[in-house]
Amino acid sequence: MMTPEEQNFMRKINAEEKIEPKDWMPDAYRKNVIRQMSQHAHSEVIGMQPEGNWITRAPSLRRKVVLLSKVQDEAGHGLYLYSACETLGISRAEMIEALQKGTAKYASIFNYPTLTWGDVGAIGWLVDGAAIVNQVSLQRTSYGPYARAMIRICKEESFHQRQGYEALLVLAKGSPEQKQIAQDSLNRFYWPALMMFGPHDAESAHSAKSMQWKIKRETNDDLRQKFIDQTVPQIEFLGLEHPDAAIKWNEERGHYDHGDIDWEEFYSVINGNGHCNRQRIEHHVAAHEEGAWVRDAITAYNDKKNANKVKNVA
Amino acid sequence: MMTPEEQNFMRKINAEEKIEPKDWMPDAYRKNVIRQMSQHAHSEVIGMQPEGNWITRAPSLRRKVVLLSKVQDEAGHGLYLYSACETLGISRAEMIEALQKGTAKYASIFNYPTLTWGDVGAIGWLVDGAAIVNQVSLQRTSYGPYARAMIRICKEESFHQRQGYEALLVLAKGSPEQKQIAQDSLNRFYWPALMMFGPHDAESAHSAKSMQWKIKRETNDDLRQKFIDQTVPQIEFLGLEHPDAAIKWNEERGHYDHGDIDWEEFYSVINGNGHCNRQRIEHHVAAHEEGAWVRDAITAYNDKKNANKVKNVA
Amino acid sequence: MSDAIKAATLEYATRLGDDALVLGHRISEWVSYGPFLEEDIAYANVSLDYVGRARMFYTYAAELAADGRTEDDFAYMRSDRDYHNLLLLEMPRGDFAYSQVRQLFADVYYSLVLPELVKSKDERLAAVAAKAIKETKYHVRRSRDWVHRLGEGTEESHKRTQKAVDQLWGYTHEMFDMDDTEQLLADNGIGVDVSKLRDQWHKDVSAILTEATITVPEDSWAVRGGRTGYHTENLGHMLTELQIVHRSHPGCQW
Amino acid sequence: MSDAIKAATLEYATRLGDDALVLGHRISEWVSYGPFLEEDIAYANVSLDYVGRARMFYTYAAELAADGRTEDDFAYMRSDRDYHNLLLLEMPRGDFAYSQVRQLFADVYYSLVLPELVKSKDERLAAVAAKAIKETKYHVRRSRDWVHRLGEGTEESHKRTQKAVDQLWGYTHEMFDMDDTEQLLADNGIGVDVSKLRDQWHKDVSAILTEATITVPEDSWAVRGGRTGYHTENLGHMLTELQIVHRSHPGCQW
Repeated sequence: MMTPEEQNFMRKINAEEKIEPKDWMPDAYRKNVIRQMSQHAHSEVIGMQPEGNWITRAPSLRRKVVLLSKVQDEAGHGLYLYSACETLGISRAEMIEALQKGTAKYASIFNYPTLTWGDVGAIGWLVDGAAIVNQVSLQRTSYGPYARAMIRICKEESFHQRQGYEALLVLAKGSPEQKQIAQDSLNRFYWPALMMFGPHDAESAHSAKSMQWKIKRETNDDLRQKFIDQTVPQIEFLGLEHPDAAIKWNEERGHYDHGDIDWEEFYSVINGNGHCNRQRIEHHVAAHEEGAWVRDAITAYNDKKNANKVKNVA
Repeated sequence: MMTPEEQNFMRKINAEEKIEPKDWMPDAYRKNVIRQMSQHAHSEVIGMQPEGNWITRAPSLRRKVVLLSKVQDEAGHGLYLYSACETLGISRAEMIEALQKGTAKYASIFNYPTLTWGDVGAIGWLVDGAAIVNQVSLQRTSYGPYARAMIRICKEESFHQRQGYEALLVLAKGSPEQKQIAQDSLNRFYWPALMMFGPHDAESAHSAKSMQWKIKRETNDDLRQKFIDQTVPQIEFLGLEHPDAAIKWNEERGHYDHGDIDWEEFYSVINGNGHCNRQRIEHHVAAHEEGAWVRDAITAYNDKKNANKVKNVA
Repeated sequence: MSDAIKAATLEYATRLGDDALVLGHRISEWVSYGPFLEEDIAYANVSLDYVGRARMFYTYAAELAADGRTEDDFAYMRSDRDYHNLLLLEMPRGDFAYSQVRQLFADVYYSLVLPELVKSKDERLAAVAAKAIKETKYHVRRSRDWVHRLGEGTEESHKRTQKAVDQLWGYTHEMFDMDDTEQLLADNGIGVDVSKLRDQWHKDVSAILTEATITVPEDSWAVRGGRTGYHTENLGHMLTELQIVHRSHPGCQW
Repeated sequence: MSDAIKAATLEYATRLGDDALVLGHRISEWVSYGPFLEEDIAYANVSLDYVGRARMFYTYAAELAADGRTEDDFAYMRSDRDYHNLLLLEMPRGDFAYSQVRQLFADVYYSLVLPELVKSKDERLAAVAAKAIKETKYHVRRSRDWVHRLGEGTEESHKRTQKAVDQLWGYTHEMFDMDDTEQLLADNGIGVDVSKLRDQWHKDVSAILTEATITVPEDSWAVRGGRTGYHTENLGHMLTELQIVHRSHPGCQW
């Protein structure tokens, strides 16, 4: 039997009313949203690394500026999501600790290395592209602060996705070497981008409850199909070869049929065999530890200023 | 009145007999030779930095190997000179401390930065070239271990000087950009190389005593003239412009007349306004401090092994 | 514009572009390495301001050169012997105090240079200065606040800040040097006479440092050479990263 | 030599050259950064051995390619997607323990590979192996002695050594992978079947680590990709430094 609070909670959910920070919510709902939001924030922050890897080597001033803006926006998104998540009663310090200890995850796509300038474009186009498909859907998520964060973030990320695509377009229409770089980046990031939507829903541990509570609005496979469908003409326009030899329009379904995803690779990478798993966390930890004295200085300074204020008032 | 030891000491000096570690020597002689030998060792070691700056960027595998060998030899020379200097009753640790504190100097030429690949050739040709002129003279220095070190070092450094010259020759005969690089390196290192021989003897604090004790065998100006004379045809062969507009053969003297050296620059650099003064010492200190745990490990390991030996014997 | 003035203006715009790009690039090295997210964002902001400024100066320089070169040719195809930025700006990232102190020195400098440059008879230089002035007020405030926090914060942050000031002081003197090029431009109301800004800079910086309990160093050493391309060993490595992709694909678009 | 064998041998010689150059270059980064002079000399020695080995492999590869390329084209004009070195070798310099542990793993590997390669039906490969075998005995002894000192030395050196072993272990597994290219060559008595060396390597390394009081990690993770040019983010930065001067002056001699 549902308690009155539970009933009211489910009434809101079913009526597409937002759940706000002060509302009662089941413990499991709170935990689920914390997990999803904090991991979303961690992904934005960790994602700064593979792209940040190319800021100093960006091959034109315009690309340098665009990439700097992108990475800066990602930091901002992380910040915004951490703040929104704090409304659920967890602190940023706790979230950061969970990330660094490995108990909280980040999008496994960022365990892949950025090896060429083309990868920067591929990330903007495919990784941000996949994220946007997911985030557009999440604009209707039941937790209010999360939904509003998604609306805000989607606006900025669309711009970056176009920039990434444009950077790849220039390569694809450039010299033979540049075209090869573009094709290679597409080949390496396409399948991992598809994996960003998560396992087939039958296999996903969290899916059922998430759907019921409208944290998640569409299935992994539906979102993935959207992404696959939108990407086919984009690849054609680039004049590149589609990495999936089995991609084929299915008139009946009204969607593209596609080849099997190598889920072994997905699990292998997420479980520690990716190129950058350790590096992403070590980098985050190192920056955090190196910055400890800075944070301590701020605290000490603020304490001194407040003590002075009190003194001056007294 | 000279004491019997002083008389015997001067007799040896005047008879071109070597002073060996176990011989009596005036305190001031000991200090003078320690200063000169240790600073010579420091110079070899510090000199590894400006050249080491280009190992990772050496533009051909052959040049990479040659430069690695050169820097390695310099380390070896430093080692050899530290060992020879220890025969005078000072430890390597004391010498290193003096270097890092700034009480002991190193050749000020290494306060100059290596800005281009051409500088690597220029250092080999001009800096080693000047060092060789000095070291050939020092092969007849009165302190035995120092003289023998000079003989050994000169052999290796002649090879490196030729390599440096050859590297510059390739540039000078290469593309217009390469030729410009060679000319630029010559322009920046020529005068500082002349300054390596030290101030005009009239102005040199240590010169008189050093000459009397045959630590020093020829005057700064004589050695400098040798170097200037040998360098003119070398520059001609490279097809480069001589940096000294006033260079002119003097039939009467049998030497090249030359323009005035900017001693203000010499003193300015040696007194702290060079590009790399602080960096050279900071680098040395940082490597030393970072290596402390390694040296501690060696000591601890040796102690354990010796303790075991004693145990096994007992 | 006379040939002499044109040549001098081209050199001047290039120098100002080099300054801005080198500093902007150095600052960008902090992204994802900052002590907390807000700083990654703030540093990225400042970096964008300076790189944006560089683009404006280089674009003007390219027009003056009128030899087919673009802003990217200026940034990516010149060797470090041809870069004419101030040495202070190419010094490494160092620790957080080191970067903030260098930033303070540079920001206060530009807070004095730009109000002069905005009066330039050269409309293009004046326009760039006009855009940059707004940012610079923010930059100075930010740097000043940071040096206060770090100077007065903890014993460790104070030590690091004092050390940074002592290590960087000698690189600040050349910021106020004038050579023939800049003298010609100053005489013609085009460029800034930076030699006249030294005292104010010293006054402004000293006030901030002193309030932050940092000792202002003596003027006992000075390293110079940036304006003639006589760099420290830092720039070569920076340009290596900056230029590698562009140089590896000669003539390509990005 | 059949076309297939020739192509495979070219690829193989290139891989072995890439291995040697990448490792030699990494080691060279220690020069003037070592804990004392004798180590600068020793590391330079090892670096020279590996770079020298790279030159021999690349020279042979260039002959097989017969397309006008030289050893320098192989080293300086290929992108990192075309480099086929083992990932272990491109990992950063790290601290002294990290470098020595990586060196141990690599040296023991070559102490097993080279005695097989010296039997190669390909005389050139066999000749390179013959030269390299002598050095490798010295390398293994040196690495082993260092890992002993560091493992057993102090608590700090032990901790750093264990950490290095734990961090690098996952990169060692791909050293024993065989692909079609290497299988074809092994089947024809030209290349080494490295899959057969895994157990001995594990035995040799475990003995050294255990004697050094270091715990041998479980085989719980593995990163692979070197032989197909699927690198870590380290190689790009290394090649940036390595190639910048050469690439900035296309077609020039040095």
